[in-house]
Amino acid sequence: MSEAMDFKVIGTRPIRPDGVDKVTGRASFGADFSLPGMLEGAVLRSPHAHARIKSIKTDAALAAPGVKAVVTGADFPQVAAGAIEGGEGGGDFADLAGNVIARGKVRYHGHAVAAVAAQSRAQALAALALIEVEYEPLPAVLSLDAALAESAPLIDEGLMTSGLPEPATAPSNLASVIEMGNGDLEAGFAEAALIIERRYQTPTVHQGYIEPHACVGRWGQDDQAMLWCCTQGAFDVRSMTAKVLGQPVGSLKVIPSEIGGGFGGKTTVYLEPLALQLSKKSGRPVRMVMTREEVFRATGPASAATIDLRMGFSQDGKITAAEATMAYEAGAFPGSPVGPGTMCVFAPYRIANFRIKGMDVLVNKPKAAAYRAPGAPQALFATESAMDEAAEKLGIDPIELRLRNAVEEGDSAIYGPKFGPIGLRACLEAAAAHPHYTKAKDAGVGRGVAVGFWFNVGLQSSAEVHINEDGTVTVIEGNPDIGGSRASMALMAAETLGVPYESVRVVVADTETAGFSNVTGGSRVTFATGMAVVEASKDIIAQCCSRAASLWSTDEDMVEWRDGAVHPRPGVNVEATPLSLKDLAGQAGRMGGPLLGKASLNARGAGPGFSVNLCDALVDQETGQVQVKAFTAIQDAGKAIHPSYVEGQLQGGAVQGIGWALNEEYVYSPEGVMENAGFLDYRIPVASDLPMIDTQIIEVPNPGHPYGVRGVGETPIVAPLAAVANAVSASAGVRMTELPLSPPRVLEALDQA
Amino acid sequence: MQGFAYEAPSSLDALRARLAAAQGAGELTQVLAGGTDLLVQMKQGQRAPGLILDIKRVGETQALTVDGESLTIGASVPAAKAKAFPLVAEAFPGLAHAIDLIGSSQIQGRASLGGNLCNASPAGDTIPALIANGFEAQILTAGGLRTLPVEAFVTGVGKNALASGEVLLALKAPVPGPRSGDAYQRFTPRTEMDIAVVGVGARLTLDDAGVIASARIALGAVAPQAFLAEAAGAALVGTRGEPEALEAAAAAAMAAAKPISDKRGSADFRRRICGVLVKRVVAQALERCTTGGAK
Amino acid sequence: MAKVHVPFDLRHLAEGAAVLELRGSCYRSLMAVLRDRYPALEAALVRDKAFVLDGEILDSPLLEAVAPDSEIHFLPRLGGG
Amino acid sequence: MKVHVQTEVNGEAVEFLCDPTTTLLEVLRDNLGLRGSKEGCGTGDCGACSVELDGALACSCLILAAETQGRSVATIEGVATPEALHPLQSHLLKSAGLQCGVCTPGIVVAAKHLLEQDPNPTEEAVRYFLAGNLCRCTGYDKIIRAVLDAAAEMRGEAA
Repeated sequence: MSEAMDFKVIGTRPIRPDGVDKVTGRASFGADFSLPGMLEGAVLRSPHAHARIKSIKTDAALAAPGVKAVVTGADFPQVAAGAIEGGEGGGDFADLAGNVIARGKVRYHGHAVAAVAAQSRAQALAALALIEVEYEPLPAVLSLDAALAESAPLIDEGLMTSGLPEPATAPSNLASVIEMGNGDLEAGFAEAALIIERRYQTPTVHQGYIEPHACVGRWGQDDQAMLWCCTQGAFDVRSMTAKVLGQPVGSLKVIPSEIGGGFGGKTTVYLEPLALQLSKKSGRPVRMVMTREEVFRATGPASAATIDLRMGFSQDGKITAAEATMAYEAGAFPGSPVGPGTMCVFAPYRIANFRIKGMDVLVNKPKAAAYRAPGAPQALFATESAMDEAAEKLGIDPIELRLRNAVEEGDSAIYGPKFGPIGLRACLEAAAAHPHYTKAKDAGVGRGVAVGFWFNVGLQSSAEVHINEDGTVTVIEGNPDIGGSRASMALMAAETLGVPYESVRVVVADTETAGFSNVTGGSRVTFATGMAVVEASKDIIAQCCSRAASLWSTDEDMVEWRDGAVHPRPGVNVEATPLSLKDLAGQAGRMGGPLLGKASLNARGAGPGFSVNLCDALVDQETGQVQVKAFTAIQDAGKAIHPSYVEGQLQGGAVQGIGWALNEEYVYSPEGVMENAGFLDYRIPVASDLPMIDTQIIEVPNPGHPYGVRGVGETPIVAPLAAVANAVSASAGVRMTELPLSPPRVLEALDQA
Repeated sequence: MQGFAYEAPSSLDALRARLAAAQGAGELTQVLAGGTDLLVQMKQGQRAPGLILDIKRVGETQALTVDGESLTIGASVPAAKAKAFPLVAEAFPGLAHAIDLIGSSQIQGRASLGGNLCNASPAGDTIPALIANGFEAQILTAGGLRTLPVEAFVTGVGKNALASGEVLLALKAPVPGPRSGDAYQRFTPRTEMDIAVVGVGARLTLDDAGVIASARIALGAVAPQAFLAEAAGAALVGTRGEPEALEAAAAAAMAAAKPISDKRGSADFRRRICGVLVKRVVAQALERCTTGGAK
Repeated sequence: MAKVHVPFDLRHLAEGAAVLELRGSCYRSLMAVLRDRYPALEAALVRDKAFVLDGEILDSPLLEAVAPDSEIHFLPRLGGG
Repeated sequence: MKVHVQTEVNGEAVEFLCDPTTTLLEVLRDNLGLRGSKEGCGTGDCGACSVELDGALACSCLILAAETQGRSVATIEGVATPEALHPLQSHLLKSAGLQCGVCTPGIVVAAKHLLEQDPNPTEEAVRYFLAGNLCRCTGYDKIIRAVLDAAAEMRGEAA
């Protein structure tokens, strides 16, 4: 594609197709669906962080008023190990099944042990209290150090570390090790005029979507099942649920509701298999909705991480060597995002000599789920904090220091492949010139800079474009609209077909109606599903050209598509007035049938996304309280299809990152019980905590997409952790290396300063 | 929520009668005003009453009046209404601010000062402000009425001085005279939607020479219940609020504080923040003595 | 001969080699050669890693042609939130 | 024992039978089919279930349905007219003040209440008033702008 492309509708800011439904309360979310005769389900959860289940007695519960079915782990098949593919990022079907409902052992406080379906939720809850579970409590492993200690209690007695040079000889809580490296590390450090060596730590945090998980399941006597649920990927719910229940994929229809936030946390299943199993047993539809407390105790979270970093710099600020040892908490089952973390940790920079080791570690906490750029925020919090400290010590402007090391097109990423066109330099230059950066700081305020990076993925997508008889357009796709993607799809279809945006409607369809598509995640929808929509629109154009050519008794190569109509090519001698989409749609029935365009693909050419964030923060020297005074997010979007929703991604990611940096964390009791499982004490940012979040969209087109799109959804959460920490460190006059930067922690640091 | 019966008597007599009957029948009765604490506690199974008595339809609990000398705030008057009442905003800006810190705008539409007080959370935002301002609790008893100073009304974590069959009816305080000002500040990690890690209320009155004649300092979230830190007040009387006086008041408050360590902050952190807030709150109240406060 | 970069943490399965020069005109023939020489490596790559051909991460490599001068990397599988 | 409640929702008389333990939110969603009010937490911490009860802003998850006897309830479903959206709704759309949209009904109800009290709030006033309406998608920026623009339009100024 060429940068000179002039767009008709792409880059404008129309109202999203689903907008009115969502501002009037008409939109139907996960908990808003019901079926005749529907039962209400509830889950019995483990009161222990780690225990053996000796026995479960359900008779009393089954006999309780209104109760129609009870299920335990014994009602589910044993699932064979096998990698889960497609956007979820790590994980194994057997572990997934074990997380959905415990068998033999509970691995975290809140782990599902049994589920009940009754005529009312009150009856279901009452019945839970009648289920007798005999536990043999085991010591809980709640930190990376405890998990990796000699003779640590084993969370999975059969777990052998993978990725070791020599096969592991004994089980441990270390699920896997990943290593990368290049060059001569010690020679690199020997060259260094300055070495920064520190340990950086980030806490367990939750995605914090406002809509709790919810679903309605209905199982038929013919073993055909239906699931209505809020998810980032109906097809993934279908494959995971089918696997957990041991059913053929084709017997399960998944209807995605509108989704009230996900951020990666709704790319797996929790309630869905339980609801269907309860429906199968009771012969009735079953609705299950989590409470907020259940969401905190049993879903998400994002991995806590400890990163030991060592970076060497020459006097003029070139990175001479870098080493990182990264341990991520996987939760109770293997599969933290430490893999992507190891690839991200030094990704923004040219480094000849480096060594990276990543460790996936089991602890007695909920199984980590994907959270926006999984693994990257923890990794770049470490690197960007060290870069900031180096800039300070070398007396080099922090943006200049990054420019001296920044990767650009043609450089090999530390994880191997060469970068195509990327926007890191453009973002850094924009930041240096930004009024936020050039204006003087207020008294006491610290200013922080940080770089963010995420790969962005492609994966599989399908789309259909239907041309209605009056020339209006219906786009059918399979990706739940989590942040305005219907608008981007409509814009790309309208641009390609040359029709008005308003004439395009976009339908997010169920698994029996739409072609297969992987999750709404990995920043892939506007890129990959958008590509499918463009391809399907081109399919329509080809059909239009061929029909017009026949109509004009000429060859297809004698005609061309221009401004939403078929024209004879310039100089082609045919008596013909151009035929618009409307003209051809009106006569479609008489020209071989309806105009229906299709595309299904596994998108190639995803373009990496870089960002730069600026943060001004003020520390109250007496209380340690931090106030974010100004924040600017600059990011390369490739091409912003709907700029307002791109800005929205930058702003939302920035604020989630600010929360991660300042106050969000799981607080655990010594027994492994989360003590702040609610929005009152798990402190996500509220409106009054924040300034406006300034944004600047950089557009370095991605050649891998017909309109130059890169994903934008994930990169925004990567840089804020270090941007905030660097600003706080500057304001406090002491280097902060452990998140969150809560008042007690900052005050403690001020004391030591 | 565990099952219960719901009744909403519409007069003082009906309320008194229903309470007596419930007491006789040994029904576990729970009075409901705004319900913003109560419903959460019932949902979480911390309270399981057999009878809910909604007092919002009893006129006396909705009173919001000034009779020359004193201000009366009915026990079920919602926070939003109380903080907007002109006299509260003008003569009790500290209390108004404390009320404004109760939960969200939505919570303030329902939550009452009476409920906040009866819930007796150590961190309840209005309680230190009520104590500092010398509010007394008017209590409906089987026989009639009795009154208690607010500092005596709260007796422990979630505990109050109401005997079985008694109900908090209203809160009453003298309208402050000239050269008087109050203030309340709390410390929380977030700006809103948070529970006080420490809360400090103050009411100061100056003599015509500008010397502090009386000072009431109340502390929240640093002991099982909010309390009047008499020594802290005493450290200010006779001074003009000079830095040394503020330091002395802060030191006295920190000495009186008996905080615990929990998920919201360690004991040491709380004690330290308590000292910081006392200085800030006294300075603010002092300023109001001269610039505003009582009309 | 295509250049196959062996992931750092799997080099022990290729006698420590960092780069292998392999003859093969497509993904399948390349992996077949690999399977003959280093079966454990081939298995690990197929199970755990994404295939990267000349800088492009390919989620579905099975039908890919490989040029004589192609550079091939294997990365941890990526997902996303 | 069920309670028989007669009340008014969005100007219409309604009656229902409910258990005393039932919350207004449950009645709105399950008995009356008004599912625009969402449950994000059930403890009054997120604001997604915001309604007005006799003109007072409240979380319907913390109101017993029985308390609404003889009162009047206003929900998100009553905000727009058949002809037009409320200016808050159109400005939220215009400025992309929603992403997933699940917090939006609560935001609209709360912001409408604010603008009826204070037609010309400062940015800070809007931020503090809406502090009880959690949004995890937008970072609040575009929501705050939408409220300020709607206020301007409602005052007859060019937004």
